Formats: sequence, C-alpha cells, structure tokens
Amino acid sequence: MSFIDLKGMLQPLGAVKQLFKKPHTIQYPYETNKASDNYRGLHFNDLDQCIGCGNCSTICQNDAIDMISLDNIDGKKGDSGLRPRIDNGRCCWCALCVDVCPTGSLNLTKDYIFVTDNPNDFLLTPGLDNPDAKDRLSYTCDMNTSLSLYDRVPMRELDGKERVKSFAEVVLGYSEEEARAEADRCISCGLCTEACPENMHIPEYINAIARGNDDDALRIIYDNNPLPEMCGKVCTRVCEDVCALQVRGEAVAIRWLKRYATETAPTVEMIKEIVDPKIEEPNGFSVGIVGAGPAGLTAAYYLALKGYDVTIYEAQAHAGGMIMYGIPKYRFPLESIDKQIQYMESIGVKIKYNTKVGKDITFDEIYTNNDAVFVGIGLQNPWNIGIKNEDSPGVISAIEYLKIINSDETYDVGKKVAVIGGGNVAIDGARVSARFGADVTILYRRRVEDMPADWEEIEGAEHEGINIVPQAIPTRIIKDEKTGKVIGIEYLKAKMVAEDGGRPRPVAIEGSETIYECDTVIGAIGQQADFDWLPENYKEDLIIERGKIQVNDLRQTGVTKIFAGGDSVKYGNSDAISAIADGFNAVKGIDKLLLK
Amino acid sequence: MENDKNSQKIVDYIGNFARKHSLFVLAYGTGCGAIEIPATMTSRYDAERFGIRGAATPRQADVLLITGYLSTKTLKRVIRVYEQMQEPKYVIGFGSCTVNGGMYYDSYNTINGLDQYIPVDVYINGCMPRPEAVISGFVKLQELIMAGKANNGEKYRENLEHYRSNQKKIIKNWKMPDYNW
Amino acid sequence: MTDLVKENILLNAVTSAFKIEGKVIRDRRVEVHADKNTVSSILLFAKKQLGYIHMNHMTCIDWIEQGEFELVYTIYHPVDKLTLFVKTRIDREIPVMENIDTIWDHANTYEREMREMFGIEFPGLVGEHDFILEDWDQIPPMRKEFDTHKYAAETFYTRPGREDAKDVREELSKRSGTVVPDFAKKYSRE
Amino acid sequence: MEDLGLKIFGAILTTIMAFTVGMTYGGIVRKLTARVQNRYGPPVYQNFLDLLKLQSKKTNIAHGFMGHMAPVWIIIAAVTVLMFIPILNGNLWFPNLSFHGDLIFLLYMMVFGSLGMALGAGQTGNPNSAIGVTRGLSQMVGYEIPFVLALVALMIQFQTTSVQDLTQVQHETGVWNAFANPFAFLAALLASLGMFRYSPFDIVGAPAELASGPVSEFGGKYLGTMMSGGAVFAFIKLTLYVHLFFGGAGNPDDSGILATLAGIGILLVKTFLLYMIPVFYGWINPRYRTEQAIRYFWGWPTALGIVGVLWAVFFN
Repeated sequence: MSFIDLKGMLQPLGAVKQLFKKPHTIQYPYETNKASDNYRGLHFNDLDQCIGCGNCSTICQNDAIDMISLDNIDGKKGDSGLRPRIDNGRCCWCALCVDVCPTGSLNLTKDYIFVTDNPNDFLLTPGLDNPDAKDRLSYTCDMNTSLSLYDRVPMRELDGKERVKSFAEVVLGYSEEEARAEADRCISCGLCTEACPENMHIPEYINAIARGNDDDALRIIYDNNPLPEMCGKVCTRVCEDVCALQVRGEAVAIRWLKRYATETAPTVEMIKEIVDPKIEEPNGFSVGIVGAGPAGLTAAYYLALKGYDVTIYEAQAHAGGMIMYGIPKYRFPLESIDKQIQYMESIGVKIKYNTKVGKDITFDEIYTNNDAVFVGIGLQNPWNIGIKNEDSPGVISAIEYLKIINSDETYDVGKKVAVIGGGNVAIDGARVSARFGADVTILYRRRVEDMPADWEEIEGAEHEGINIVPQAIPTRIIKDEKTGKVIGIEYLKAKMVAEDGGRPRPVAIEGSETIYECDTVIGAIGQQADFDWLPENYKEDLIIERGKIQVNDLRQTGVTKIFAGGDSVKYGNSDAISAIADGFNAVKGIDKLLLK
Repeated sequence: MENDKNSQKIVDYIGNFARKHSLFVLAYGTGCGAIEIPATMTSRYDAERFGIRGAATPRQADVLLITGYLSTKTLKRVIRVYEQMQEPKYVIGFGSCTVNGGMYYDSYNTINGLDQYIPVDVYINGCMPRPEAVISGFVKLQELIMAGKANNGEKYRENLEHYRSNQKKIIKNWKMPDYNW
Repeated sequence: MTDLVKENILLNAVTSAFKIEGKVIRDRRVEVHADKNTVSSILLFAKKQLGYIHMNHMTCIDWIEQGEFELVYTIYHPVDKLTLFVKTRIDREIPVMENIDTIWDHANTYEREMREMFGIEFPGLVGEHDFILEDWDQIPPMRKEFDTHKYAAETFYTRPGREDAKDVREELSKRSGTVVPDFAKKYSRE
Repeated sequence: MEDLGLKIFGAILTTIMAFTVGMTYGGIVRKLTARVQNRYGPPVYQNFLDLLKLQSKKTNIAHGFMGHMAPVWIIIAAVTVLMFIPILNGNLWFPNLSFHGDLIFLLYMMVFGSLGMALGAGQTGNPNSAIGVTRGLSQMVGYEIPFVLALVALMIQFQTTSVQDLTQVQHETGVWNAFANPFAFLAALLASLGMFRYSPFDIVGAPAELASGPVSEFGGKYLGTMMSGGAVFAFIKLTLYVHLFFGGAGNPDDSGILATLAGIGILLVKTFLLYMIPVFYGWINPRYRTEQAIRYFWGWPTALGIVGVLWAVFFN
C-alpha cells in the first residue's frame, strides 16, 4: 500500500465525463417507452368474439370482474349476452382471466397508464370503453398458453372394419378416469343449458362427475330427463354446438358424460335406488298418452311422479317409438331401451302394447275416459323421393328399412346400395346396409359439410367404407325391364350457387348424367306424421298446419284437454331431446290445467 | 374591485405555478408500490425534472403518496402524517388497493377505499403502477394544481366530521391528538 | 436420492426415547407426532442431547373439522442440516399449550402471534396482548370459523357502482325459464 | 450623510446579490449533479420555485419561541456576517463594516447560525432533530479545528486579523495566499468540505434515517427562510475563501461601473470554481458516519493546519 494512492485519487474524476454525455432519461411524457411484448396492461375484450361465458368472472381471485348486460348486445344461443366489466380498483393484472378465456376474446393490452381524480372511473368495460386498444394487444391467450383444455378425451370405438361385421355397439364408453378427465374440462358456464331444448342442468351434473359424485350426477340428470341412457347414446347434442370450448377447440363431450353417468347404474334396481324418485300420492286424475315415444314416455314419467294415473297406448310391440325402430342397434342397443321402459313401469306407468289408436281402441274412448290426453305420435310416413320408377321393388324408404331390421326381420339389399339424403336417417340406412356386406354409396344434393347428419356419424360411415357422393341430384331410377327390379340410379352433378340470405343452393349441371348401378335404393329425405287414426272432428280443432300440430308454450293444442309433443308438433327440431322437452313441458301444462 | 380580482388571479397563478413545479413528496411506503418510488427517482425516469423531490418529514411535504394497501394499523399513522402536513397538500393513491381494496379486498385488516378516510387527489391505476404511470400521475396532479382544483386540505377541513366518523369506525380505540389547523 | 441414514437415526432417537410415532418426510426432513405434554421435553431433549439448537419456526394449523389445533415446531440442526418437525394436537375448545420461550427466547414472538391469531393461551407468556392486531374485538382472525369476507364487507367500505352485475348461470336459467334445483345448485359455479 | 446613504444602499445590494447568487449556485449544482448522474435534472431556477412555494404554504405549527426564532436567527446571522465580508476589494458600491479583528469576529459569527438552528431544533422536541443537531455540532467541532488553524496561520503570517488587510496584502504583492501559505490553504479547503455539508459529510440531515435531521420539524415558511439563510451563508463562505486565499476580486482604486462589473465577474468565476470543489467531492463519495467525519478532519486537515502555522511562524 503506497502512501498516497494516486490512481485511487484520480479515478473518481472520471465521473466528470458524465457531464457531457447524453442522459439516458426517458423524458416521459414527452417521450414514450415501448412496453414489452407481453406486458400485462389494461384489458381489451373483443365484444363480437366474446360469448359471455363468465369464466373470467368466476376465476377472478379478487372478485374484480362483473358480468353485465350491454345495450347493443343481445343474447342468443351460445351467447349469454353478458360481457365482462373489470373493476380496476380490484384487478391486479394476474391475467388469469385471459388464460382461461375459452374464446380468446379477452386480452391484455400495452396500455398501462390510467390516471384519474375520480375513484368511480375505475370500472372499465373492456372493448366498449377502449375500442381502439385492439391494435395494442400484448398479453394474449393463444391455444398453447391457455389454461382451458381444448382437446377432448377421445372416445374408444370399435374399429371400422371390425364393426361392419355385426350390430355390436360401436361406442365403448368412457372409463372412470376418462370421464373425470373429460368432466374436468367443463368450465360450467351453462351456455349449453339454454341451447338444450330440455334445458338440462348440464354444468351441474358434469361438475358432479368431475368431483367424483356419480350418484348426484344421475339424480341431477333424472331431474328433467327420464331417458338419459337414450340421450347419452343418440342425442343430437345441440348443447355441444354452443359449448364455450367449441369456439376454439373441441366441445366438452356432454353426451358421452351423460352416457357415463347412466352406465354407473346398470340395472333398474340401481337406478331406482340412486335416483330414489319421490312418487306423490295419487291425485285422482288420469291421463292417456298416445304413442310411447320419447315425448310420451317423458310425459308419462313425470305425470306418474306427480301422482297421475297414466296409461300409454302404443301400436307396436315395443315401447320407444322412433328410438326403438328408427335407430340401429349398433348405436342404441335393445337392452338399453328395455331398461328404461322397465324403470318407467316400475314407478307406475302403464303401457298398452300393440294397441293402435283408431283400430284397437278409438280416440274418443281415450278422450272421454281421461282428464287429459297427450299425443306423441311422431313422424311415421316417409316423404316420397319424387323421381321416376320410385315404386319399383328394390326401392325402400330408410324408415321402413330400419323398422324391418330393428324388428329382427330381414331385408335383402343385394350387393350395391344407393342411399339418397344426407341426414342421420340416411347415414343409419347406409351403415346398416354396410353391416349386411353391401357396397354403399350416399348421394347427397349439397356438399359434405352441408350434411345435416352428425359429423361423428359421417366420419363413422366413412370409416366403415361407405362412399359419399356429394352434389348429386337423382333424376330417375333405372329398373330392369324384365324383372322390374332396380338396377341403377341416374343422377346429375350439381354446382353450388350462393343465394342471398340462405345457404348455397345446388343447381344441376346440364348433361352431366351419371349412372350408378345398384340393387337397392334407400330414400331418406324426411318423414311426415300420420293422422289417419284421428277422427275428423278433432282434426279441425287441433289445427294441423303443414303436417304438424300447432301447440302453445305448454304444448296445449286447440283442444283444451289435448296436449301434444314430439316430432309431430311445430316446436323444436325433429329429435329425441326436443320430444323429451315437449313431454316435460306438457306435464307442466297438464298440471296447470288440472291442478291449477 | 375588478383590479383587485385580477391581481389576486395573478398571485394565484404565480403561487400555483410555483406549487406545480415544486412538489415535495412524502412517500409513505405502505405496500408494494414503495418499490416504484426509487425507480421513479432514478436517472431512467428522473422525476426531479418536474421539481419532484423527496421530503423526509410531513412538515415539509406537499404530496403524500399512499403506495398500496393500508392496514387499519397503518391507517392511524397515515392519518397522523396527513394531518401534520401543511396546506396546500395533496394525496396520490397508488394502484388498485387504494381504490377498492385490490387483492386485499377481503382481508380482515386492510381498508378498501382510501378516500373514505382522507381525501385523495389523484389515483394511479396499476398493481403496481410503473414509473411512467407514476409520473403521469404527477403530471395530472400538476394540471389539477394549475387549474386550482387540488384543494385537498380544504376538503378535509370542511368534511372533517365525515372523515373522522369513518376513521373512528375503523380505529376503535381513538387516542389521536387533534390538530388545529 | 440419498438413503436417508441420518434421517432414520434421528427418527429412531426421538421416537424410541419418547415412545411416539414419526416418519421421514424426505431427505433432511423428519417429523414426529407428540402428545402436547411431552412437546417441551422433546424439544429440550433435541436441543440438549441431539444438537438441534435452532428453532426455525413455530406455527399452528386449524383443523376445524376435527376440532383441533395442530402446532408445529420446526427445529434445525446446523451441523447435520436436518430439520425436525415436532407436531402436536390440542383441543380447539380449550386451546392451552405449554410455553416454550424458556427453551428458545424467540418462541415468545411466535407464541404471542398465535395467541392473537388463533386464541391459543400459553400460560406464563410475557408480553402485551395487542401485538400485531390493534383493538381487535372479534374472534381470532386466523380461526377458520372467522368469516373474513363477511367481516371485511361489514367493516370496510365497498365502492358502489357494481350492483348491476349478473350471474351468467342465473341469467341463462331465467332466459330459458327454468330453475336449477336446490340439490343441484351445490355443483353450480360459485 | 452621503456616505451613510451609500453604505445602506450597498448593504441592500450586497444582501440581494448574496441571496441570488447563493440560490442560483444551488440550482446549478442540482442540475450538474443530475447530469453527472446521467439524467436531466430540474431547471436551474428550481430553487427559486421551491422557495416561492415554501413561502406560500400555510404554516400553522408552533413549536415555541425558539422554534419561531431559529430561522430568523439564521437569517440574522447570515446577513450580519455578510456585512463584514468584503464583496469586492475596496469597492465603493459594496462597502463593508470591516475593523481590525473582524476575522476573529467572523469565526464566531459563522457558528451563530448553526447554534440558532440547534436551539430551534431542540425546542421542537423531535428526537430526529436532536440527533441531527448532535451530529451537526460534532461535525462542526471536527472541521472548525483545521479551519481555525488555517486562519491562525494567516493571521500570524501577515500579522493582521482583518479580512480587508489580508485581501489588500494579496492585491499589493500579487501573490495569492493560497501560494503564500499552501498548507493553511489546503487545511482550510478540506475544512470547507465539511462546511458545505455535501456528501460525504451530509449525515447531519440524512433524509432516510433522520428525516432531514435538525429541520425535520420545520416546514413551509420556516424552511423557506432557512433555505434563504443557507443560500446567503454559502455565498459568505465562498466569498470569504476567495478573499482570504484567492486574492479577492475588484480593484480598490477604481469603482467605476466597468471595473465593478469586471470585479463581480471575477468574483463569480472564483466562487463558482471554489464551490465546485466540495460539490465534486460529494459526487464521488459516499456518506461518512459522524465519527468517521471527525477522524477525517482531525487527521490530514489538522496536520496541514499545524504545518501551516509552523510555516507561518518559521518561514516568515
């Protein structure tokens, strides 16, 4: 150590040179600094993209997010009409709300400066109050960083080659772990409940499954759906179309979860034990029900629970209506139906089989002997295809065909089959034919993506080797001159023409006639109701328009005592869950009529 | 008379101008925001450009910074500090906690709305606000001072009853000296 | 992964001396479950005989369903670098625990905190009652039956302007005209 | 009578100039400090704004008689001392109340301000003030010793106790006292570091730990007045040093306008350069504790002071 440390004394003089450097101050507010790329500033919500599921509000640990209704936003199916509003006096910008946003509409921006002298200014409706912030998004929720689980737990199925060999059930069902994992994906927003015609308590029972309480789940399901096993297998599941997760990923498998819940109670006794239905004392009223389809069964079940004396008159040997005779057994096995019917009967529903109204019993008799009548006859008669040689042998409607097959009778479809139509019934007909070893082709007027059938069904059909020819308009059926049997079908290729305010319309291309050789033509272009059994005097009062009975909200027809539901009324789609909803609502109507 | 008014205006203008450009800040480091004050003073953001400067005691301070949540126990000290400050005085609330409780909204010992207990001039949004936001808060305060709207001390004196009753609701055992202003 | 030799030796030493249960949690962490009366002798034994000269921490867990408070004493051996957790359970209705600030002076701080936050009495504990809380007149706030949300809502001011908030599930039910049954509501989102 | 009128005018002029220069130097220092710290810093006139604001603040807090008197005391001490400081050597416009022995008188009077502050701070009863005052006085004891030694050396060397005479000597011989007795100069220079209370000797008013120390109970007008007094004191010290060691400023034979302005210019340059020494020392040094500060002053500066005295005794 030297006596005088010259270097040490002079080194600090270097500080002076700082005097002549440019300061590195950011002269805010005259200069601005760019926020980092994923800075978590104020929120921005794309109001059009948002579906108001309220997941952000639920997750918020600080209770900072409210769901409010805005003036210019109306709710629709799949959109609650509510939008989040952030209380910036609570928010701590943890961005959990962004991470869980299933649609990715809620994001954080680079704006972080918000100064005010009024503490009530801190309520911010993102998107409405800062519409220009869209350009400054920073912390966004993409599919990789999102906390939502977008991928559905895959359902185990029989292999396509395996399943064409028999009518064994294609879908194998979820195991317990799979069901819990799938149920965990649900964000419990409840958007599905509105889409469901029956307004089932979907988030509640899925939550119950997720928490491991299968019994509770089953009870919640039976609260407003007495045919869950059927719904769990063949429901058209409009709920899944509006699932919040479906916006960016795959919807929660609501149908399969319901199926799982019903599988936890494999016998009638177990159902009864778990559901433990509370049957009220008989109230002295009796109700007659025409048709043991989903609508009739539902009405019967809830009426029976309420203490009514219920009798169902069914023309066929089996109850279930279209689910019994219209749905192939690989989708919905016979024992499942039987279980449901047995459960119904066990709580006091009386079903008279092989009793066709108008033939075995008159409608007048039912009408006069009961305090109320519920009509759930469904659509029995197929529409005609409307082309030449339609009446030849070898041409059959899908409904008849399925009915024959489901009645354990046989029908020879030959080697090659053409199916006309793109609905679920058409696919059913095609897949059933494939199980008889036939080479099946579906002819559909529009594109594949326009087909009204379930995408799962279409996929299933493709796996089973069924050929789909889209944009094909059948013009005539060719029959063998000698035997009169069908030998082929001629169709025109079509091109899609965009139409104002509607889906694209197929227009036939002249001269593009193609002939497809086949042994059987199955027509599946829709059904209509059969009202022949109804006496003329009722027909007038019931008000039947375009083949459908007109009813009010409570499914009451023009005749006070007569209620109607199912496919044959104007309400809803032609599917089972709508029929169940009709039955359920008719119970309310009957209750209102009789008990006041 | 008119001449008098004008001269008063000029005096006010000069006074406000001086006040605006000379803000002695007492940072009452209550919460997370205490860490943002040194950052604001660093050469990167350089709050001293605006004449903002730390004051160590409430006697010298013009601005009281409440930098986050206040527990009921801290509130006592804040009220005392605030009352010791000399008029004209201003209060800046930092972050969510001073507005509506922030992430401590359901805590058993954290107050939710600061303006119930002492009047607040400017709130800065954030949790916590970045130094830029803090500076923008000061700029806002300067605007208010120049417009003559920052009359925090007056507000407190006039509504003393209201503030006192709110304060006593939280601080049950009131043993605080009364100051005469 | 070590073979946990040191840990097992410690566990045996403590459990065999006092005939109590215990287990090795993971490397360098050992816990023993003691009766409330033997805690101080275990701590003294650990301190004097085994060299656990430092008390890291002392905390309390409210097991409201079992009606018990669990007290955890965390002590540390600075040479072996082992941490010993001595756990004991006391009755929630009569929350009295032995005072151990004669063994470690700084236990006083933890005990005063617990006295205030859980209402556990430590006979002979020196110190003012107003330690962390001032003028507290409710049940001790860390007890689980104390509803802090409710207390905060009643005591502190909540800024108005958020009354128009709606619940998504209720709004949807209202729109579709249905009611979620009570037994199902417990599975609704909160 | 004409002479008296000129003297009164000169006193007022001196005070205004001392105040303005002192405040401006403070502002410049803040700006330069900011630049050294790589930032822009406040404008040069910031100190005036601060003062204006402080004077426009309401001040309702009373701490008893000494509490009120302390700022007044400081400003009285400052102005009084100022009257005995030659601003420009023998200039008619800046007369001063010099007399033989005024250097000794100044030595006492310069402590007067600090004492007033100490009494005021004591009356407020704030413990921080008490600690601050203790530290301040301890530190004063530290730097007074080399400072007094340096002045004694000058007194012995030139056989006078008048500031005016010391300046005149330098003017006549043309040799600055800084070179006539370099040891005394160095001792005084190092002592001045403590006098200006820049870092590292700023523990007296350490804001973070002592809440600005002695002035912690003084706000508003009190603080403003103290600030003005401090600014005047800074000018006093600088001018005194310039006149004692740097040959003073101004020509005693010419009091014309041009010569006076030139004199003021020279004074400003010299004082500013002198002022930058403690400021620069402050930029590059962290803070000393009180005992470190005292050890510092009683080390090299005191030794240099003693050498300065010996130099004066034996070589002249």
